[in-house]
Amino acid sequence: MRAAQALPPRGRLREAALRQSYAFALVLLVAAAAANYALQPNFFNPAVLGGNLMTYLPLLLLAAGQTVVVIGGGIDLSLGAILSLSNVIIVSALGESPGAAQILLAVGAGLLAGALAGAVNGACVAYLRFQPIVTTFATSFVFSGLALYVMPSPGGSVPQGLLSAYGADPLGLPLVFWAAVLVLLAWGLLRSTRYGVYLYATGGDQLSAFVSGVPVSPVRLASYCIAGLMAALAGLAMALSTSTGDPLIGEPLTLSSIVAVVIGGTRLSGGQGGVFGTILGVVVLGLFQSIVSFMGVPSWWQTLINGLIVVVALAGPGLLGLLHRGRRP
Amino acid sequence: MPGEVSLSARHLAKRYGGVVALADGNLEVSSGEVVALMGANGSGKSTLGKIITGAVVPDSGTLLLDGEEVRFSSPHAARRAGIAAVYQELSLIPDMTVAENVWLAHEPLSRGLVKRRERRERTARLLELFRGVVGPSLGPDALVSRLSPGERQIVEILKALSAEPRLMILDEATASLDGEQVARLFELVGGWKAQGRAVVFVSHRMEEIFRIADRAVVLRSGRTVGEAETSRTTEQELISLMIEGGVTKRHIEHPPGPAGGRKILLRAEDLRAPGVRGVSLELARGEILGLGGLQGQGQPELLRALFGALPRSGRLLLGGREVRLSHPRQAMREGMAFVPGDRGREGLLRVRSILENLMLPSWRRYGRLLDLKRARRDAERIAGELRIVMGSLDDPVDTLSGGNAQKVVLGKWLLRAPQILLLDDPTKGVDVGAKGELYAMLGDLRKEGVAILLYSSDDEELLGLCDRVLVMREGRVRRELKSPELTRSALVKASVGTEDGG
Amino acid sequence: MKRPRVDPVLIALLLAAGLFALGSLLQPGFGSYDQAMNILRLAAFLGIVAAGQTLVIISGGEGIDLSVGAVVTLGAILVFRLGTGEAGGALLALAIALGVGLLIGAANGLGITLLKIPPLVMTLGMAGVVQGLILVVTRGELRGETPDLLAGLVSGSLAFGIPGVVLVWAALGLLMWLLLWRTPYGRQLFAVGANRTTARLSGVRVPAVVVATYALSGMLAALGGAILLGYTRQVFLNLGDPYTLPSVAAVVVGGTLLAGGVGSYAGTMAGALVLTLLTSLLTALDLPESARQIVYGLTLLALLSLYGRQRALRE
Amino acid sequence: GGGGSQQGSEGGAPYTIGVSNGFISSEWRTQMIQDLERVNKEYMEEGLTEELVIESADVDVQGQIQQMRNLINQGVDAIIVNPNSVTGLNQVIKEASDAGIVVISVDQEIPAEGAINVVIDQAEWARRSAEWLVEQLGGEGDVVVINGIAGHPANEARYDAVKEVFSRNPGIEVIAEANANWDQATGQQKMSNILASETGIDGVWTQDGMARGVLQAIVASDPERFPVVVGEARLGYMRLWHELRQQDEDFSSYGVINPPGVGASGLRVAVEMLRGKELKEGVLSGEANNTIYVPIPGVVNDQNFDEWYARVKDKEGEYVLDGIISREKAQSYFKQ
Ligand SMILES: Nc1ncnc2c1ncn2[C@@H]1O[C@H](COP(=O)(O)OP(=O)(O)OP(=O)(O)O)[C@@H](O)[C@H]1O
Ligand SMILES: Nc1ncnc2c1ncn2[C@@H]1O[C@H](COP(=O)(O)OP(=O)(O)OP(=O)(O)O)[C@@H](O)[C@H]1O
Ligand SMILES: [Mg+2]
Ligand SMILES: [Mg+2]
Repeated sequence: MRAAQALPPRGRLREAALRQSYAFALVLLVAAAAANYALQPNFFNPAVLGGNLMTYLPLLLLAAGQTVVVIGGGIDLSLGAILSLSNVIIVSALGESPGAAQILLAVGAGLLAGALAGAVNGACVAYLRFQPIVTTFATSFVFSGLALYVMPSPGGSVPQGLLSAYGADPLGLPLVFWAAVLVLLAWGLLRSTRYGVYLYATGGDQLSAFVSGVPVSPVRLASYCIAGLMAALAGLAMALSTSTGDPLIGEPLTLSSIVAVVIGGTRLSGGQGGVFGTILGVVVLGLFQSIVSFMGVPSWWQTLINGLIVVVALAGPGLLGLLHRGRRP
Repeated sequence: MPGEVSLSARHLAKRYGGVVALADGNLEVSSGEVVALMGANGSGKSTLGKIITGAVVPDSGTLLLDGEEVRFSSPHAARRAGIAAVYQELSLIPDMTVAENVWLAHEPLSRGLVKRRERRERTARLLELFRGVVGPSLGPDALVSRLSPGERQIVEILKALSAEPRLMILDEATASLDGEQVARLFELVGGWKAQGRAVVFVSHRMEEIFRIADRAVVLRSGRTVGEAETSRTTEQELISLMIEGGVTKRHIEHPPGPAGGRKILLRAEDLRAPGVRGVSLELARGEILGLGGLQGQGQPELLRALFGALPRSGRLLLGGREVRLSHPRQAMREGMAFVPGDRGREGLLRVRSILENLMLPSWRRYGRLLDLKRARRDAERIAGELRIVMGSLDDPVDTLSGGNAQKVVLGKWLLRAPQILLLDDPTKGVDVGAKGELYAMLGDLRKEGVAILLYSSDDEELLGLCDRVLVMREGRVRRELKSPELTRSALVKASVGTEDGG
Repeated sequence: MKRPRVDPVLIALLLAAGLFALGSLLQPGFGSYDQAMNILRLAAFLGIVAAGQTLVIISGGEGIDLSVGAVVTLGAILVFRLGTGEAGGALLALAIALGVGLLIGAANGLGITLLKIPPLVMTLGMAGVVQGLILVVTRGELRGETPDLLAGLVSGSLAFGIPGVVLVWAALGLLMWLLLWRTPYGRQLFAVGANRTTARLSGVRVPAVVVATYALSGMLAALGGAILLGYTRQVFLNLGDPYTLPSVAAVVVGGTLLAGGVGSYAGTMAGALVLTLLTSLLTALDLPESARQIVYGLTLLALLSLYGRQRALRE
Repeated sequence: GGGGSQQGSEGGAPYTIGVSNGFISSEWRTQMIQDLERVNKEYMEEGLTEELVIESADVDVQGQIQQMRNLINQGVDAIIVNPNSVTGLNQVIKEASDAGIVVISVDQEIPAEGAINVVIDQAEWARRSAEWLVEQLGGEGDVVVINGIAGHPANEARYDAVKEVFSRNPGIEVIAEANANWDQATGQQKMSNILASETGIDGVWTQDGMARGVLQAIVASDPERFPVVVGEARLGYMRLWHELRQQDEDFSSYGVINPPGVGASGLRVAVEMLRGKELKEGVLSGEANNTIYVPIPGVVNDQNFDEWYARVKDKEGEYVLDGIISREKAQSYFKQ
C-alpha cells in the first residue's frame, strides 16, 4: 500500500482505471465497435446505428434492474417473466383506441405489476430467506402463468401515437440514448443516497451490514422491487417496439441480462459493480451478434462463433490476470 | 458531552437450539465507568454484548437503560439510544472504503443525498485519534480489504466511536492491536471515561483488564458468577472465578533444553514473499522458535511462505535438502503442519463434522475406498489425547467452543505426526484454561523432537514457551533473542526498534 | 450449535408420498402401480441428469452447471450417431460420449478456476458453445440409430414391471454415495464446498477438485443424454434443454445447500421424485396451462420454505 | 448486388437474398435452411441470385430486428424471414420495404405492411387431422390433446381450429390436455403421465414435433387397444408407424405435412418479385390481405403410407416430409 502511495501519476491513473469495474467492458466495446466498423463501415451511419441501438433498449432496462439486485447480493431469474407479465398487462389495458388517461392507467398498471412481482421475489428472499436463484426460478413460473392468463396468445395493439413517440429521436439522438442517460442519472442519484450505500454494504457482507445498522431486509426487498419495476419498463419498451402484447416475449432475455451484468464488470457475488458497466455490457453483446453476421460465416457456424466470443469476453479479465501474474517475479 | 447513562442487564438468557449461550447474564454499568467482562471461551460474553446492542434477541430477561426497560429490534435501534459496539468478528465491508464503513448507516445527509466530502473530512478527523500508531496508507479512501488486521480493528473502533455513543462495548477490540495501539486506545478510553461515557471491555488479556477496568464482571457457562473491583482483587482470584475447580497456571515453566544433539530440520535463506523481505532462519529438532514483533510485520506471511501457501523466492532446505514447495500439500508431505491464525476462516470447515475436520489432511491415508472405521478410531484417539470436550465426532465443529475448536485444528495435524509445526497465534481468543492445555501440549511435542515455529501476539507466551525468539519488523528479522537476553523489555525494545539489531 | 436437524431426504420422501396420495385422491388412475413406475422412470432421467449438478453445487463457490442441458443433447447425439452395430459399438459410442462430456465439463472447470469466470455465466456460455458445436457437426441432420442395448435397458423391465432405467438410477445412487462418502475425492469435495481456504491449507488441491467436479458433471450429463436416448429413441436438437434448471431445483429441493459444503445425492433423488410427481400431477389435472404454471411455481416456493432457507441474520 | 433494385428488371440480377431465422434448435428450422440453400443454388447457376446471406441464431424479437437491420445494411435485395413475433418486426420491415427490399415472411403469417406472407394455412393444417380423427372415432369418444407452446400464435391458431371441429361434434370429449412445447421428449413424458392416470382414451390429437414422443409413450404403455392417433409427417414418426402397422393391422394414424420447404417457396416468390413481376389480383388473402397460402403438400394416411414411406425411408434421422412449390407454381401467382 505504501508502494501505491508512491506511484507516479501515470501509474496511479492506470491503477484507477483498473479499479473501475467497467474498464474491461469499455475495452470490449471499443474492440467490438472497431470490428464492426472494419467489417461493415455502413454500421456507423447514424440512422443505422440508431436503429441498432434501439433494439438494445429492453435488455438494457432489464439488465440495469438485474444489476441492482446483483449488487445487493441476489440474482433474479424471473425478470424475463415479469417483463412478459407487464407487457401483456399494459397492452390489454390499452384496449382499442385509448385516451390519454387510459394510456396512463395502462402503463401505471403495468409498472405496478412489475414492482409488485419484484416485491414478491424480494419478500421471499429477504424476509423468508429463500435462496435467490431457486426462488426466482419458482416465481418465474408464477409470473409467466399469470401472463398467459392475462393474454393467452399474442395480440392487442398499441396506438400509433405511442409507437411514433418510441421511434422519435429528440435532438437527433435515438430514444435509447436518452433512456440510457436517464437510467444512468437515476442510478447516479440512487448511489448518492443512503440506500445506495446500503445496497453495496448488503451485497458486500450481509451480516456485517446488519450489525452495522443497515436495514438489510428492506434493502434487499427494495432491490428486487427496483428490478421488477425496470423489468416492467422493459415490458413497456417491448410493447412499443413490437406494437403488441406477447406472454412469452421476455423469457429469452433473463439469462442475457445476467451475462450483460457480468461483462459489465459487476461481481455476481454482490457488493461491487455498477449500471454503467452493464449498459456497456448490453451494447457489447449486441455488437458481438452483429460481428458474427458481418463476418459472413456459414449459418451453421454462427451460434458456435457467437458462443465462443462471449466466453472469450467473459474470460478476458481472468486471462489478463493470468498474464499479469505470470509477469511478476 | 454525552448525557448520563446507566445500563442494567438482568437475567438475560439465550439458547441456540440445544446450546445455552447465556443462562443468566447480569451486568450493570454506568457513566464514567469501565467494566471488564470476563470469562472463558464460550462463557457468553459476546452473546451478552450482542443482546445489549440488539444484534441478538434474548429468550428471556430484561434490559434497563436509564432505569427504563428497553428492547432493541436491531443494532440500529441500539445506536439511536446511544449504544455502540466493536464486535469480536469485525463488521466491516471489505470492498468499501474506510469512510464508507465508518459512517455506514449514519452517513451525513443533505436533502437525502450523502455528503461525501463531509464524510471524508469527518473520517480524517477520527483517524487523527490514532495518528502515529497506524501507517500513512490508512486514509478515508483506503479500501478496507487492503488493510492489515490491526488497521481494520482500528477502523472498527472508529466506526463505533463515530456514533458518539454513551455506552461503548469493546468485545476483544484489542485482539489484533499491537502494544502502541493498545496504549493509544487506552488513552482514548480514559478520555471517554472522563467525558462520562460508559465502557464495557471484553478481553482475555489479564494485564489489560487491570490496566483499564474499574470493575470486572465474570461469566462462567453463561452465568454471571461474580464481580470485583480491579483495585481490590488479583488475577488468581478472577481466574478461579472464571474456571470451575480453581486456579490454572498461566504459563508453563520454561521447558528443559532440547533432547539429544542439535539437528537442523528447517533452514531458510533470504526468503522473500509478499510482506516478507529476506528472512533467514534455522529451526532445530526439539526446539520452539518464537516469532515476535508488532503485529503486521510479516510474521504470518513468513509462516505461510514456509508452508508453501504463498509464492516465495529464496532457498528453503528441509533436513539439508533444498525443496520447492508450491502448495501446502507438498509441505505436508515433507512433514510440515500449519495452524493458521484465523480459526473460523482458515482452520475449520464450520458446517462439517468434527470427524471430517480432524481427518481432512489425512483422508488419503485411508485407502481409495475409505476405511471409515479406522478413521473414526484414530479421530477418537486424538480427541481423547487432546481432551476435546464434545458431544460426538459427528457433531458440526461449530458446536465447539473456541478453545476446543482450536484443539481440533491442532489435532488434525497431530494425526499426521508432523516433524515441523508452524503456529500462527494459536491462542488468540482462547481462554486461560484451554491455553494452559495447549502450552502443555506444545511442551510434550517439543520433548518428542518436533520442531516448532510459533508466532504469538502475546509477548508473555513467547517468553514462557520459546527457546529463542526472532523479532520481526517490516518483513525482516531484526533481532534474535535467547536467554538470558530473552526478557520482556528486550522484546519490547526490539519490536519498536529503539535498539536495532538487524 | 446443536440443532435438531430434520433430514431433508426424509422430508422430500414424505412429500413425494404425500403428492402421490393427493394425486390418487384427485385423479383415480393416478395411484396405480403403472403410474408409480412411470413416475419413477421419469424421475430417473431428471435424477441422473441432476447427479452432476449435485456435485457441482456441493463444491460451492456459487457452483452451478447450466450447460447440462446442452451436454445431455450432445451425449445423446453422439451415442445416436456412433452407436451403430451391435453392443460393442454401443459401448464404444457411450464411452466416447462420456469422454466428450468429461472434456466439456473440464473446460468449464478450467474457466472457473483458472480464469475466474463465475460458474453461472461460464456454464451458460459453454451451453451456447456446445449448442453451436452440435449445429456445426450435424448441420441439423441427425442420422444414426438408438443402440438396442440402451432402448432395452431403459424401456425394458427386469422384474415386477420395474423399468430398467430405475435400476440404473439406483445403481448410480449407490455409486454416488460411495463417491461422496467413501472416497478421498468425496470428502475433499465437501471440504472445498465448506471452506476453500481451510481446504487448501489442509493440503487439498482445490482447483483440481473443482475441475474434476465439473468434469464429472459433464460426464454424468452425457450419461443422462445416452439414457434419455434410450427412452426417446431419437435425438432432437433441444433434447436436453428442459432439464437444465429443473436439475438445479431437484438438487435444492433435496436439501443440498446452494452455498455449498452440505448435501447428498439421496436428497437429489428424492427431489427429482418430488418434482416429477408434481409435474405429473399437474398434467393429470384438468387445468389450463396458465394455472399449471402458477401452481407449479407456488408449490416449488412452498417446498423451498421447508428447508431451502438461509440462516437468519438475527437469531 | 446493389440495394433497392426492386423496380429493376432482370438487369438487377444477380440478386442478393438475406434470410433471417431467429430459432435454431429444431429439425424443422434446419431443414428449412437447407431447402433454402438448395433452391437458391438453382437460381445461382442461372446467374439470378448470389449466395444467400443467412442470419440464423437463437434470438429474441429484438435480436431478430437486429438480424434484419444487418441484412438491410448489407444491401440485400430481398429478405426471407421466419418471424419470432407477429407484430414485433413491423418497424424494421417497414424500413426494409422503404429501402426497396422485398420482404417475405414464411411459416408465420404477419400483418406487417410491406411484407408478403408465404405460409401454409395453419388452421387448415390442423383442421384436416382433427376432422380425420373425428371421422375415425365416428364422432364420439374421449380425446387427449397434446399442444405446442401455450401462448405461441401458431399453437393457438391450430388449436382454435381443432376446437372448432370438435365443437361441431358434441360426442367428442377432450379429457386431458397438455402442452409439450413441440418437444418430443416432453411429449413422451406428458403422454405417459396421461396414459398412466387416464383410462379409455379413444383418440389423441397432437401437433407435429411431438407426435413421435407421444406415440412412443403409447407403445410403451402397451395398451390393449391403440387409440386413434393423429401423428406427424416426419420420418421418425413414420418408422414407428411402419413397425406398428406390421404388428397390428388396425393401427391407424394420420400426418399432415407441414413443409419446411415453405421457406424455399418464399424464396421462389421473392425471385419473381425481384424480377419485377406483379402479383395477380386475388392471389393475396388472409387477415391483412398480404398472404399467399401455399398448398399443403399432402397427407400421410393409412392408404398411402407405403408409398410415402418408400419414398422417404432412406432419408436421414428426423426428416420432415416436405414440399416446395415449383417455379411454375410461383410464377402462376404473378401476372405474366
Ligand atoms: N450463532 C450461534 N449459534 C450457535 N451457538 C452459538 C452462537 N453464538 C454463540 N454460540 C455458542 O454460545 C456460547 C457462548 O458464545 P459466546 O460467543 O457468547 O462466548 P464468548 O464468551 O464470547 O467466547 P469467546 O471468549 O470465545 O469469544 C458458545 O458455546 C458458542 O458456541
Ligand atoms: N489416493 C490414494 N489411494 C490409496 N492410497 C493412497 C493414496 N494416496 C496415498 N495413499 C497411500 O496412503 C499412505 C499414506 O500416504 P501419504 O503419507 O503420502 O499420504 P498423503 O501425503 O496424505 O497423500 P499424498 O501422498 O497423496 O499427498 C501410503 O501408503 C500411500 O501409498
Ligand atoms: Mg466472544
Ligand atoms: Mg504422500
